[in-house]
Amino acid sequence: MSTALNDKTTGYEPLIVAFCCNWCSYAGGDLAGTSRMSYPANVRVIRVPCCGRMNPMFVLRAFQRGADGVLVAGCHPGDCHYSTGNYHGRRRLSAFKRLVEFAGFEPERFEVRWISSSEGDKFAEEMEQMTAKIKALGPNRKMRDARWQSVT
Amino acid sequence: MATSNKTRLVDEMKMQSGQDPNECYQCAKCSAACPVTAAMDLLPHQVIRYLQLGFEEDLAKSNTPWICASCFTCAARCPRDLDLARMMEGIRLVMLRRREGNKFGPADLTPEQLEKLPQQALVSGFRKYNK
Amino acid sequence: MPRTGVFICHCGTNIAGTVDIEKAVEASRNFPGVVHAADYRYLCSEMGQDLIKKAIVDNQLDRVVVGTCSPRMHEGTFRKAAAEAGLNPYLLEVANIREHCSWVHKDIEEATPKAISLLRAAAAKAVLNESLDAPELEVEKRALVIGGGIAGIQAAIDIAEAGYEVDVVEREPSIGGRMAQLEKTFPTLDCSACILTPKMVEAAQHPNVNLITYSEVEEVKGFVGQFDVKIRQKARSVDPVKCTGCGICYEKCPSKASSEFEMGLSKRKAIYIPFPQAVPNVPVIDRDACLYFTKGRCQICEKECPPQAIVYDQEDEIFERRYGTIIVATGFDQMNPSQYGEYGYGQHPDILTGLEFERLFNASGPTGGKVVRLSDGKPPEKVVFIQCVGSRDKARGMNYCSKICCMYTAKQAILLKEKVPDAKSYVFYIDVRTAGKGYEEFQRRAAEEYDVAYLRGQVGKIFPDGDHLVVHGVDSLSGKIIEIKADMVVLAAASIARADSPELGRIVGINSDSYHFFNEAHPKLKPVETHTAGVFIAGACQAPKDIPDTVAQASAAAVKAVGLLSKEFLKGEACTAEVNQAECSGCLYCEAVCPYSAISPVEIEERYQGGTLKRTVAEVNPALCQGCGSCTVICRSGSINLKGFSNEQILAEVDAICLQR
Amino acid sequence: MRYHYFPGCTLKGQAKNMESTTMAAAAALGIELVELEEWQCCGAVYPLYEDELITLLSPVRTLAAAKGEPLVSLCAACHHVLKRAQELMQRNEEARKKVTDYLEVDYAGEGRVLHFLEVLRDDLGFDKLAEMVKKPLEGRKVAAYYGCLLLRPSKVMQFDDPENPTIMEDLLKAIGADVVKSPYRTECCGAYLSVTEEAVAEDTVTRIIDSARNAGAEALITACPLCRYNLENCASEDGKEPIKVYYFSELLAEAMGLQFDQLMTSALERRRSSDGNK
Repeated sequence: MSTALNDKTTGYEPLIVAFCCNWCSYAGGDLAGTSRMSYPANVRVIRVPCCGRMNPMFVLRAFQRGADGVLVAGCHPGDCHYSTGNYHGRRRLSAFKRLVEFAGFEPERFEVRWISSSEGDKFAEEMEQMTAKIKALGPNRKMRDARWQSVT
Repeated sequence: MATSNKTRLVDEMKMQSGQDPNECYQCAKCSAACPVTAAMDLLPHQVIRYLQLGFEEDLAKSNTPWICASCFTCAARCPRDLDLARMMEGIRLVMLRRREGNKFGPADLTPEQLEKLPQQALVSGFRKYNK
Repeated sequence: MPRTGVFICHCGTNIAGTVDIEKAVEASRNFPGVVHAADYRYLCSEMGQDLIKKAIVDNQLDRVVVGTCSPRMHEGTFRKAAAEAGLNPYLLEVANIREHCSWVHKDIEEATPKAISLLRAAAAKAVLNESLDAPELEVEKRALVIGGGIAGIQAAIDIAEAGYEVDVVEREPSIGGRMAQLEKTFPTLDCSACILTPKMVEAAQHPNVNLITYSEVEEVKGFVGQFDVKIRQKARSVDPVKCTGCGICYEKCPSKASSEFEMGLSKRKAIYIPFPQAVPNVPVIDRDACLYFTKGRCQICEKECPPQAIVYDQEDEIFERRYGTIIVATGFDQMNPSQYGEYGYGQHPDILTGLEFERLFNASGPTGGKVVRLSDGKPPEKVVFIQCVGSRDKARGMNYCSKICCMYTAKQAILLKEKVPDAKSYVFYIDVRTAGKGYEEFQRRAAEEYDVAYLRGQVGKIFPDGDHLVVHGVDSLSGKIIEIKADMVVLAAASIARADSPELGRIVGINSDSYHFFNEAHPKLKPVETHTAGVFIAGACQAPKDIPDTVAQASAAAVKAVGLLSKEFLKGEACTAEVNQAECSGCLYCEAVCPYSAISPVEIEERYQGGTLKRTVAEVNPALCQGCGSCTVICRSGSINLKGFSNEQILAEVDAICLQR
Repeated sequence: MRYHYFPGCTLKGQAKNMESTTMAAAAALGIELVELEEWQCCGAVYPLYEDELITLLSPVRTLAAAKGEPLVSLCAACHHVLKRAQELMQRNEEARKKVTDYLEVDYAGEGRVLHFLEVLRDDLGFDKLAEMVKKPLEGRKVAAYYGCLLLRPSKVMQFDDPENPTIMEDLLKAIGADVVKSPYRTECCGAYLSVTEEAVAEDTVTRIIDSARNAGAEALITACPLCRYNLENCASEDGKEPIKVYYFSELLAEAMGLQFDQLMTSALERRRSSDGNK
């Protein structure tokens, strides 16, 4: 159990899983680090080759396991390292977001952003904003699967 | 001569005008563009330089902010996207608010001027020089 | 369960300063499968790598997790170390606890649990890692250079000299680029044509260089070692084999158009070569200006051409070639300063840009080498140079410094004094930037020996007044308003990226910065590489640059290209997609989304109810697959997975990260 | 074409003839300008200091009174203040809330805020205007003087190209005058410095007038009462060929064939609506 995230005295700290494409957003995250910017530690990054690799299943799994927010970040449209991966990702994930909303889940918990490898500042800013937004929204209670916690 | 760049004048001017004098790199385009430099004791870019260096007392004595006619030419041509007209207004207001009384009022006008000047000039003048 | 070892790097205090290493090591011991955990001050050092290698052997580790800097930094280093210890390199995972953790968080109480969670995710993924092999790819032993300016010419000659074939694709009818437009070059004042023309000829005559002028790259497919490039050779309307370059055609041609080479300051014919030293010396018909193409009459050039080289019905030709590597050297443009209304560029013939003014010095230029006012043909007495027009301007122009203007302005002021001894130059500047060998001395010569007045300040407005241009500016050093009744004004307009560079970037697959200059892979250590393997950049398409820097960068790019061409095989991508053909339904949606045409249908035989059944399924060509993973998501039956980033691995990371909830 | 009309103080005082000539010309052009009821002075200068919200009350009240419908003014200063107050209301939510709460009005920056010149250019069209002209000002060499307030800051005013405007020249062309372009047409006249620093105004105005004269102009037009005052009173003119200064509307009315008597009558007619203001 993490003390920082669930400390009763400091109040609620959300967990945000960020899937970042290797070429732009993950590198943008690296630049945020190299430039010594800061953003909340609530964000945990998982590296994927491309946002076209993002199976909505990964997002659902994060929510089931108790993540309060999920962010997918890819290269700006037109700048995909694999030329078209982020177009596929954009289409798929925007349809997915509407489905999530349709199913009665807060769509704000899931966001897709375009962050290039030169946008360290934007990376930090997006992480900051996402954390603040989810903090205001409160814990993810709807999709979290309590059974999993008891198993582990 | 103050040399700290954290003076009250600069802080208040920055807060109110939303302009940061440190963004200026002293190309002096504002001075080149200003139509009323002839009567100024400091050129417009020098006012920004004084703000950068915190020469508050010298700024308080300068007539430049009072000569500025708010024609916005400096702001229109500034390569740093600074609005010097706002900074000048900031300095004027800080000074006026510190000062007892107004700098200029109806009593300072001749009857002839009062007769002839357009109302717009009177209102603008009182606005600029008074609290 | 595999045996995993976890190694955590202090990176001096870079990580250890905000992550409690001891705690992280202790926590790592409890991750599933971890049998060994250790830390070291600098894991990437030789000692650190030896520590990992020794631990792999001593503890019979078959999975390794390193908690260090970004995998984009040192993943290769550690994988190589693991391989040296006999482990398949892909069994090693990196947890990025520096860029994504210790450097972005200040509180040790926050960063430590986060680092542990990132390590736990990497360990969970590593358990599922498999041994992978990168396929070997053949290298096509030919290079493509896009752009035939000085950068492209230099790169092509260097590659050719190393013994490889190289094609140069140039959009204009002749190679030469911007340098061909210059009169003299700073700081030595050698004549630009005198030093450039021999290089142009050398490129043209080199047996390994193939110049493809008046042509553009339309499509690039494939990948490093095997780029398939589609090139459009625009119709010249002249047969280059028959043409002898005698020049009778453009002498006789009755139709005129504005000359691009002369920056629109003079006219050229409808059939033309851009400048006298053009290479190849083969004219082109500008079909928008040619009377035959616009009105259907004339044909004088055809009648006059001695070898009968005019071919009106020539068509654009598109051909495809394979290249092992590509160098992009497309150069720069000059900003049109007419948006700066206060300078009145475009409204007065005596207000010119730097490049336009340069043409006035040239003997074959619009004034035949006489420096005169374009309004009345008189030599100017007072010339005002304004620096930073559009440069260093975040409000209306470009935020960067264009780098070359301070120097070429000093050069032009010196040349002016030599051509028109009575002329007086004034330079309004913000800062004079003369970093470069011999540059400062050169600029000082302008000020000291050539009587150029340097005024520190800017110009507010130019007021045309009769024959003169009244320049209203300021000298901030004296605090005086300066008014100069000038005869000519020269604007040092910003150097900007080519307008179509984003489009070319998309075609070639490289990205650009917010100004549309192409991005290098690393601002310091990979200045000519791009993020696309096998594609290199050189010259002013990367950032404003002078000739020495451009030539140096071109040679650097050529070395990189030659290094690549000298290899028999390249290692391909190991993390490729894989089809479970037993489950594949053969819908081939994957084929449609694959950007590399790496997926194709294949027929397989299956035993079915005692007999055999033929069925179409998808197959991935691992040599072509680049591992983007788009196919894995589109697959309806979930039968494609991506090696190295499998569904199971990513889900294991998600689980591990969320475990703390 | 029907517009709300905000006159402003000066047009009821020193610049009466700008209003009367505009009203007469507008009527002839089929443009109806309906004066707002119980309007107040706009404040004459736009407050550049962000906490000077009190000076915004009057312009915002005026903007709200137009109910989102097009609002026209004639005086360059009034137009400047209204336009910039509108932009602040659109941009700064906090300021908007404070001001509208205090005024108890509902206003979020909506509605077109126009200078009468923009009505002529964008809604009527200078081509149409040219057709309606009855007495073209043939052979009259006129230069336009823009001053500052209509043009700058151009991002907010969106009136014309701030360094190279054409709207007044286009108007002059439409009414048949010979257009003279003077390089000083967008330079500041010194504004209210004529009240306190006459020497400065003399310098700026002399440059403007000399520049127009050298370019061959016999007359200048302006849209700002203060510019006109300065141009007429501050130049050092010893022995030089005099230059007449008009409001643009005076020449417009003249080109529409309206006689002086008619102008006076219409001015008198307008009188009643100005009673009780201020």
